Amino acid sequence: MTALVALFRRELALTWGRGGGPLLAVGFFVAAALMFPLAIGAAPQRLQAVAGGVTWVALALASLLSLEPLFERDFDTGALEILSLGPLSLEVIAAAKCAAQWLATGAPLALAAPVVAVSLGATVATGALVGLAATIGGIAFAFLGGTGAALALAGRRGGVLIALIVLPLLTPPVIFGGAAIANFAAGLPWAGGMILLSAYALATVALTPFAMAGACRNALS
Amino acid sequence: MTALVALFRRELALTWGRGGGPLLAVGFFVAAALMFPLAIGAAPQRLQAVAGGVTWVALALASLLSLEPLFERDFDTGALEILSLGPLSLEVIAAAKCAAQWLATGAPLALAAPVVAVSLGATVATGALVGLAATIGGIAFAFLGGTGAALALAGRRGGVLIALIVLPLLTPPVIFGGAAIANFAAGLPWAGGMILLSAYALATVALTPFAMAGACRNALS
Amino acid sequence: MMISTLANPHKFMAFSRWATPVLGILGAALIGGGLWLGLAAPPDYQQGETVRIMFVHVPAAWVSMLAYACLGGASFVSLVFRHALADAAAKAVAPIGATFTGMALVTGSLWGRPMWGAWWVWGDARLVSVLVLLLLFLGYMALRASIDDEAKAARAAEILALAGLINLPVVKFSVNWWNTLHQGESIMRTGGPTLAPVYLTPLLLVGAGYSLSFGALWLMRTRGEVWRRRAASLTLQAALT
Amino acid sequence: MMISTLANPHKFMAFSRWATPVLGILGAALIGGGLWLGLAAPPDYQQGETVRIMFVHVPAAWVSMLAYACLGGASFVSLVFRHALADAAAKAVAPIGATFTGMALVTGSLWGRPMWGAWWVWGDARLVSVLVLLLLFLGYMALRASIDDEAKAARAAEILALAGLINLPVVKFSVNWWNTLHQGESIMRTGGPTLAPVYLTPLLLVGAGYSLSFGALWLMRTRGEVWRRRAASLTLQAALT
Repeated sequence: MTALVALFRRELALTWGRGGGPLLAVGFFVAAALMFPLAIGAAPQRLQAVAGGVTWVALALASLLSLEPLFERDFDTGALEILSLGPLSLEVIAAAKCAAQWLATGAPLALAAPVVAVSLGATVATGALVGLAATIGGIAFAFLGGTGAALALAGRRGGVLIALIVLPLLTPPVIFGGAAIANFAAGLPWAGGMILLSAYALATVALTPFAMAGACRNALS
Repeated sequence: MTALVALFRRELALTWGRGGGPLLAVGFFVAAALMFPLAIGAAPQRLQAVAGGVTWVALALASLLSLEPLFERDFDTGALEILSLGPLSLEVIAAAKCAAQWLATGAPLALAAPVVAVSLGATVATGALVGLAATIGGIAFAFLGGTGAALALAGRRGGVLIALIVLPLLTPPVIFGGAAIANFAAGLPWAGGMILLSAYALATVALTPFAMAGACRNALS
Repeated sequence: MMISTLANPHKFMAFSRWATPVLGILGAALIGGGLWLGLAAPPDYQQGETVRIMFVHVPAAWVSMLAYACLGGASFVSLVFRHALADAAAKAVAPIGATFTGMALVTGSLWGRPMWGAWWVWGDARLVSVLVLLLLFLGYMALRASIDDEAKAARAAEILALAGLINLPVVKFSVNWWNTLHQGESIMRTGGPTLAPVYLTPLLLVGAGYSLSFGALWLMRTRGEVWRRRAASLTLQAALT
Repeated sequence: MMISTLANPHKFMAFSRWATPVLGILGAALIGGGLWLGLAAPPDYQQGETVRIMFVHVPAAWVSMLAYACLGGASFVSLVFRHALADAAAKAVAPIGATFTGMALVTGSLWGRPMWGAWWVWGDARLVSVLVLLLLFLGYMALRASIDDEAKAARAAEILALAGLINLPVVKFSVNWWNTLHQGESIMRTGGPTLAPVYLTPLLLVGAGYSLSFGALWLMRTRGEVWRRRAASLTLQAALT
């Protein structure tokens, strides 16, 4: 247990403190979201209709792309090999890494998401729901994205490869979260999407550590 | 001159042939564009209003993120150092690299762009203009993105860092291209945006090679 | 029994040598017969002549699902039993599946144009599912292409294929659910068991023909992969001795 | 002369030692006086009490531009003359600039809420320009933070700052142009030379005060950076001998 706590704190410190930390992910998120009004035009009614959805997609992309160094950093320094020889199984290590990533990057993104959504024209209540969806969906993004990052370890093609292999898998959470946000904004029942999103996030937490551990073993072999 | 031709062919072969080539960029582009209807909802009138803009932003992101290995690959293998000792100046080398990137990745993206725009609900004529804007804007994306990739060389934080430092610089081309597309779709005069986009693309070709060469020298030092 | 026999590469090569052309010829005959019947069928009272595109579209969508199931199955066998032939089969099936998926998308778009007045309608859950399937195939191929070490590429791609296979029912469910949310936005269902026999017969014939052709293509590409690997290991042996 | 004197680190440290508090106190006094005048001014006939937010918003936007100009200038000096102090100054100014930019955005948003009925209006070209400026600052800081080797980080960040400086007028032009395209979408221009003197005087006073405070903060942070580097080189020397 102490080993797990120590590992979690190490991961948190690495993700939070090194090389800009959450600044990169949040900056990319804001910059990507800014591009939409610039490309679409400033007409409020047009932006308002897509505010929640655009925020949600930009959030998924920012979460995915900031995952690139999650395993790569430790793989390059040999720390991953050392960790794999320690008392914790690779499944637990991978889960701890994703959880730390969620806390260090997902949480700041979830805080930034309502601001971005409201600036694009969503109501404050919708913005709050976007924040909630970002918090829950961030778990799915972190664990599925972590799987992509672990699989791409041996490939060295960086973030685009991770995004390409993970985005199709992200279809369900993007739909569930997007539907909850869109329905809430339209005054329709939205709890269904949120429950499905939560269920999906829990399923990724339960299943993806095995895939990540397998991918790490493969890269280390 | 023969050195330049040889270099250009080498870059083209590397960008086109290795590790999936343009498949990665086009796949990411399609996957990112797919996320929007899933998050926003399938209502045709809502999608149609933002089809051109969403395609344009997804295109800019796909161009930027696929630039990650442009200098990194050669830097890691030491080829960049060898090239810098050769007959060509680093400015020319950087420009050749970006031009090859444009041909090997920008052109397939420009071919895919009209398909994506039309599938999102743009008219076929608007789709054709999106393709034209993608071809011209691709130059600006490749050269400015190349600058970001060269600057990020020493940083090793990958695609998100490149995207974060380049996206604010991309504001003008995103606006010019987006305005041309939106105005064309609305039946307004659109040539102005296209001319400004072309002028901006030419300016990046003229100026960014110096920045890229400086960044490469810095990383190599 | 069949599987354990085929698991032996020599027996597989002997079997596939005659099975490939037989499946190919049978498949082509079924497709030809089915299309002939389909072209002879009367135009639909609603869809007119356009209904005929269905005979190439729907079977392609079926086979694309079948191909992903085969990819997932072969990957599972390769992952659990560490069988080289299964990996060769998984590698071989991905581009075929992507091609059938692309065909389903293009023909679906051609069919949608006169029916919906648009090349693509997001309200059609099946088309959207097929598009996600194409991206799953592309991701598999991209991951495989980006890893130079063949053994590592195989293992990573297997894990991805299995993750995709587990995810696929959830994708189908979520796209359908998403679609019902936006009900009433021009959803046009492709036929089903209620289809008139005059359309159902050619559809099933072409579907069977596509499946057999898919089998033939798969065997052919797997054979090619086995040959390629043998040649590579022979070159390596020659270089070492 | 001033610049060449300040280029000497020892003279800079001697100068900044007394200049920092002087600038800081003067700036605080000017801000205090300007805000006092601003609060005493009558409410605007159109904007009501909200007009007072302008006294903190507009100067912050001015200083954010000033800060980026300083960043670009210091980077240019550092790049061309390879001057370590200029690099320290560039590194020091970025977070200050980002803070002023963030302040301009937050106050602009607070000001826009009662005026436009929305927290943010894309139709306001100035706000959008300031947002791009914030991203330029963030990109500079992120690039600098992500490179471990200090000399390389300095050089790369300088090139980026210069590229941003060259690009900034084009950004301003493009955002203005974009804005005129979407004319008539609730554009509310902040004052200008036509502003009544009762508002202009406090605005200019606060602007001058912000600029002086910015100077004080900049000197302070540059001093800190110089101290940090001295300490690092002393540690290195001690370790080597």
